[in-house]
Amino acid sequence: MNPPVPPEIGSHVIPLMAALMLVVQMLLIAQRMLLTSIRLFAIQSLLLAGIAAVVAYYYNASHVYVVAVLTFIGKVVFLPWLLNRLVHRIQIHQETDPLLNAPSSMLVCGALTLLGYSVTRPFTSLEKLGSNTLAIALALLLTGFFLMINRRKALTQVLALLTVENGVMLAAVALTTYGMPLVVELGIFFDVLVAVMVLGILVYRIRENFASMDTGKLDQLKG
Amino acid sequence: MFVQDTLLNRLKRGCETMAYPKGAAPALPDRHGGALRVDAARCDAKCGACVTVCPTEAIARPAGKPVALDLGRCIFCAECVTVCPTKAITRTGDHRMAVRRREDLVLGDASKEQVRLAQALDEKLRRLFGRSLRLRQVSAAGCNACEADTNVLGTIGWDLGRFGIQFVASPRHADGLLITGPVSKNMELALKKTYAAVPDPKIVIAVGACAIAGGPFIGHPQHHNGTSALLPVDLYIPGCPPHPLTILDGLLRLLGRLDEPTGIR
Amino acid sequence: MNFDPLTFLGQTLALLLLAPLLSGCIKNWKAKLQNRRGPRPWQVYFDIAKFLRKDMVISEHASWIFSLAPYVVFLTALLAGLMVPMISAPAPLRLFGGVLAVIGLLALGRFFLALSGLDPASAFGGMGSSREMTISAIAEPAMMLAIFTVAITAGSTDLSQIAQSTQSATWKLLNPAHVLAFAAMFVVLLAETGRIPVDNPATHLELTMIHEAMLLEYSGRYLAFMEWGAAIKQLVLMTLLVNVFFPVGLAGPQASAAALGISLVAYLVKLLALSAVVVIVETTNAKMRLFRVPDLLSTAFVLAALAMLSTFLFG
Amino acid sequence: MMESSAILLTFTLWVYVAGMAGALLFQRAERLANAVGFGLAALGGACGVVFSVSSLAAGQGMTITPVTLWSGPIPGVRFVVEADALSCFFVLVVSLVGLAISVFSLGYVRTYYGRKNVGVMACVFNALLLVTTLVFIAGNLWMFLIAWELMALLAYGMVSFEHEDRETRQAGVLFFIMSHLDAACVLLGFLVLAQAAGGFSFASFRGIGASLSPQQRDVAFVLFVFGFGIKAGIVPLHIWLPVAHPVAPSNISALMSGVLIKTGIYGLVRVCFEFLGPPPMWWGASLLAVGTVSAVLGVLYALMEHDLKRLLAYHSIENIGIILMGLGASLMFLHTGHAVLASLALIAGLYHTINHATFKALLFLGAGAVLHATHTRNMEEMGGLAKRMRWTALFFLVGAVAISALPPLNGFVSEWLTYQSLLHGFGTTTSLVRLMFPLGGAMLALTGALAAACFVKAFGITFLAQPRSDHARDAHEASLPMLIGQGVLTAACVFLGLFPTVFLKLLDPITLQLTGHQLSQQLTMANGLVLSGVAAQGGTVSTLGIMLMFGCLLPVPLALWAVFARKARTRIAPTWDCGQRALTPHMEYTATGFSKPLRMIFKALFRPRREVQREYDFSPYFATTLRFESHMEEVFLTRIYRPVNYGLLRLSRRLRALQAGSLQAYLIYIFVTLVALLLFAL
Repeated sequence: MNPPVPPEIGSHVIPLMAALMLVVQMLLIAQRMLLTSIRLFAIQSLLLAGIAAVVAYYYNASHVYVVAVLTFIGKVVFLPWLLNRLVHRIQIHQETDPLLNAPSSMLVCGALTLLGYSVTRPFTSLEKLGSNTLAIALALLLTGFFLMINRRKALTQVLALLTVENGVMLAAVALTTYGMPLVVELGIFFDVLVAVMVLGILVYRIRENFASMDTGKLDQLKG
Repeated sequence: MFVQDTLLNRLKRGCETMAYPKGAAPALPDRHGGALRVDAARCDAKCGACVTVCPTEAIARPAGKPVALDLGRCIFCAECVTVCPTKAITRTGDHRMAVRRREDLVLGDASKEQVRLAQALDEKLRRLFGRSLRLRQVSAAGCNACEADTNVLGTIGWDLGRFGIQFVASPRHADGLLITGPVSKNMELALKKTYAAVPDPKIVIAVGACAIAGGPFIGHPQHHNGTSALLPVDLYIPGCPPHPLTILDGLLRLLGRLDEPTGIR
Repeated sequence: MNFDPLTFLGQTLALLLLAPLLSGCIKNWKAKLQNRRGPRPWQVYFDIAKFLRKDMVISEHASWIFSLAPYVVFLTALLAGLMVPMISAPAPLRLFGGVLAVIGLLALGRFFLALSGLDPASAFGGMGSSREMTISAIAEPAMMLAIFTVAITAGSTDLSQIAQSTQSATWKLLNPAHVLAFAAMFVVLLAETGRIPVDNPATHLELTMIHEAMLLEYSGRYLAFMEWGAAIKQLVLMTLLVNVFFPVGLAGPQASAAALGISLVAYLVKLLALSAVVVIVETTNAKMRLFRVPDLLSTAFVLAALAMLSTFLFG
Repeated sequence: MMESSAILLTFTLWVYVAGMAGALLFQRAERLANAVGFGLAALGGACGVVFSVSSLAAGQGMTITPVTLWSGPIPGVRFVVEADALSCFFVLVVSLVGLAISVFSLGYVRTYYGRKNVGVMACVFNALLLVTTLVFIAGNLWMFLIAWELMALLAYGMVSFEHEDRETRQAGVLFFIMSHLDAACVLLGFLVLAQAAGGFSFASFRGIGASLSPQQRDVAFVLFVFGFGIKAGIVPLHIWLPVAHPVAPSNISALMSGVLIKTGIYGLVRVCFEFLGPPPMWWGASLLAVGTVSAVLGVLYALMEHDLKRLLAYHSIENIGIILMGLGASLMFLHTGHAVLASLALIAGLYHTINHATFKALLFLGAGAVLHATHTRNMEEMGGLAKRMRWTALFFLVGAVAISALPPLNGFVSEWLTYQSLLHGFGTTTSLVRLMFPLGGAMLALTGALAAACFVKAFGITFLAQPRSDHARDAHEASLPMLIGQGVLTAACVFLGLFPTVFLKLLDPITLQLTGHQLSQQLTMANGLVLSGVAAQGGTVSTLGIMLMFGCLLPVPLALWAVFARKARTRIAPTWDCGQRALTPHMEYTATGFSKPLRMIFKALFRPRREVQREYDFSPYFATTLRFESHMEEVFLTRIYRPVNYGLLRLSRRLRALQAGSLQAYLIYIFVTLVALLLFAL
């Protein structure tokens, strides 16, 4: 299935949405309130679904539609709902002080984005859609990772993991015009789904035992 | 060095085994005096000096006979010979004393001045043991005098091995028992088990006064007064202890290896 | 299959009759060297004849192994004897086994002898078996290495072949490898037949016995077969030593009657010479403590190893 | 594969599968599960024997075409089966021993009724036979490795079948670890070959050694020796064998000792003779040296055991050593170009393989029957079983005579062949290494004599004299299937012992394939009666002749009996006890006592230690209680494995510091490595 001639709009919209995803990521890093973090994650997933839909439409790759729909249902609707319910049950709304305060973490994320760009420079030619969606995807991945390290609360670490996964999905969608084979997509998707559910239970357990979501307490389990 | 010296010495000495029984028997020591001889005729019925002086009451005066000397109980101290006024009991200086039957040891009757020497085994046993006899020595509470004299037979002078007679460790290999000592109660079980362990046909040889009739310990509650109480004895060799020559003579006589005629002299 | 019954029967009879005579001679010479007249050389015949006629007493704990062992000991010794060249180079059962089969058969006999020692549940028998197996285990490598030396020079494990190959080159008898191998084999002979330095055949002390301790429970004809088997084994080992290491005068295959005669005389002379050496060793030595015997046997092993090395050095 | 034999082989495999299914299906009805499971295993064994004998007898006529059993979902991974001559020989080994053990198990597993799940045991037993057969006939690397791993897994399952006591569990774990070690080494070795060969099928591996560089070939050889050595149990790597085999149920330890360690030998032969091409001298010399050391140490340790099954396990090490001596000598002859001698040594090694399989399995089944009757493995509590278990005693005796390499049984024949090859080996080279042959021969003789001493002890203490415990006093004879199982193996031992020339014909195709020579004509003389060496006058032996001569000479003692002792009577009496009251079982010789002289002589190796605690009231001369304890140092365990073990533990303790316990720390590690890699990628 070779792609029809990419209309101008398609090639412009996707990099824009990707950049927006990166911006949402930066907001997420600076965010302290849990509920707003979840909402930001939902927006980021929405953007990802949008990109997938655009790719599907312009490249009439039918199976990418399935990906878009699934991303939408899973990450925009179901997961935020699940995490919200969790937050309400745990009754903790505030993130205590993270490892690095906001400005320095922003600086680190900037450096990571730079790293992402420099690493992906040699093979920008591969990209079919937009100039540097791959770089953004990598940046998303790295910053998500840094977010996971930076925050103490289990919930935000879950969110960080989800943003990393978004980064991967973005790379998949952006890199190949046909999108990854459906089976791989589904695989990743369901992985994430299960991971989140487990983490949800884990967060609940931590909350029950240590009266706080701070994963730092876990080191008491050390042998 | 060591090996040559031993060999040369041994070769120089040559064979030191006595010529007996081919040649003459070695002389008995003067203290020994050999077998006793009882002349009932010369015995004075009233005297009885010998009866009292005998330490193991070997001499008795049964009714109807002037005197009866039981060599089986005699320990050859020769007190009776010195004290007897009429010299009825005399020493013969003869080493041959082994007998087959217990009653042959009792002297004093008219025809039995001296011991009736042992007959050889019957034809079947002689053919079996004639050339090869293995004995298991059992010391049933002996004082080691008879054992020592039996042991002397194994030395190079007497060399019992040349007749095919050998002492063995296990009763299974043995053809007979050579018993010394008055068979105490403690040794009764051991003696019986040893006898049972010897395969048939087997013979029993009682050596020394103790083995024949309990010797100095006769009548002691802890003893069985010799082997005849427990086992059938084929050869009695009196003496306390019997001279090795007497034992050897008894053994050879039993196996019929002596060519001189036996029987009463 | 050159298997003629004449030499087969002849050698069987020779084995049966010569063995007791040889051990009788050794006993007699030992006595002579101890300055006593000692039993006649044919005394062993009388002993065996008497044992054959006597009744038997068998232990109640003994199993069927106890009754089987005498026959195995007797027959394995006889069979091993038939594989060793006595008068004419090709032994009667040459095809059925070479030197490895001889060692195997003697080992089979020892196996059942040791089992029969353990069977009647007496401590002496167990001790005898344990010591017998230990000493033979230590002696085995020395014997095998010595035989390997000779077999390698002859290129075969067939005794007749070995004898003929050493016979052909007479200077071979003085070859150091040959002499060393013979010395090692002589020590092994003393160990295997239970002679003085290793074990005292004429002892009465059960605790010091090795070979005799296993026979303590035997009586009657079983004891006769055991004694006879032991005598035959001694004759076989001596014949092996004599005819393989000094095959002087050994008649070749299809030899004439005269050659056979000479071979018989040579064989008897060599046999008696070896017995004389054994007697001298026995009279001038005392029995070794049990745990000194492995040192003796390891010297035998070293001798055999030197023999092997010298074949390598002198080609 | 020829048409008919291909069907027979697949039928055998399907019978095993049916056995597995049947055993599982009827788990509830134990009696039925036992009958179906082991019955089908026996049928499978029988078919296996028929298949291998027919294909080996076919000789050159056997065409070797690989058959794809199953091509799995993953592309490029196909399970190929290819039964050439060597495979058929080892299939014969596994089937013959499997047949006998299955029949034995029909009676043996009755002890487990109500206690353990017999259905599972039968199923795993069938699976073990199936997987071992697959290992032997594996055509490509996938089939071989998967079957190899399954075999280790199933064997682990069976070793810890009686997992109630801690000792069994520990043995199982040790067995599992060592199995994985050897699987790892074997895998690495094959990868070295596969990398050169491109594909994974054994056909492409044949002779690949030529295209490998010498260093690669040596690395592959060392890896294979380690891998197959652990499975075979050669000395430095043997520590799992005497621990794992005794704790397994007896029929399984018979299968393990008889067959499973032979997979190591199969691997070594397949790799050294077929894949790695012409061997350098040091390969053969090292195998010969390791074999000699294994043989001597194996039997020395066996002598010190008074646990019957541990004793037999150590003997497996000894016999594997003897097999390795044959193989090592054969490799050395291949190097020096003496192909005929190489095939003689190979035949000696292979012949001893099947001999060991038969008599070791027979001895383990005997030990199983004894264990079944007396509920103990400790020889010090047995005794007097010959009168209570007549047939088991007879079969055990045949096994003991066979393993001690005494004529006329099969142990003697294979050792005779080994001696012949060692003897002729001396002349093949002029370098100093030729001294290894006679020294090897001397050590083989030492091993044989020590084995005889060990089995006099094993048989004597277990079966003869008075029973030492009431277990042994009221022991009862094994059930009929158990006796038939042992009987089959006894018959095999006697046949392999008396008719070697008939069996050598079956080995022809193997030597033709591996060393290019057929020796059965050359080794047979006098139309099959006599077995001869390769040299012209090289010396011959005929076990059948020896038996015939026993028959001929028997009349001599019988005649003496008739002439002299016709009237002699036999009397049964108590044993001569120097006139004491009575001989009690405590006065008998014990297993420890029997091996005491050898322990004193080889004390440098065993380092025995004994403690005597004496408690007394008033005078030291009148002890109230006396406690005697004697230990021997497990030299390999304390000198090699324990230091390595402690070193690893110390290292890992230092690494534990990394385990900070906080989630962030771990994420940082990952993140740092990710960034480092990206930077590195710039």
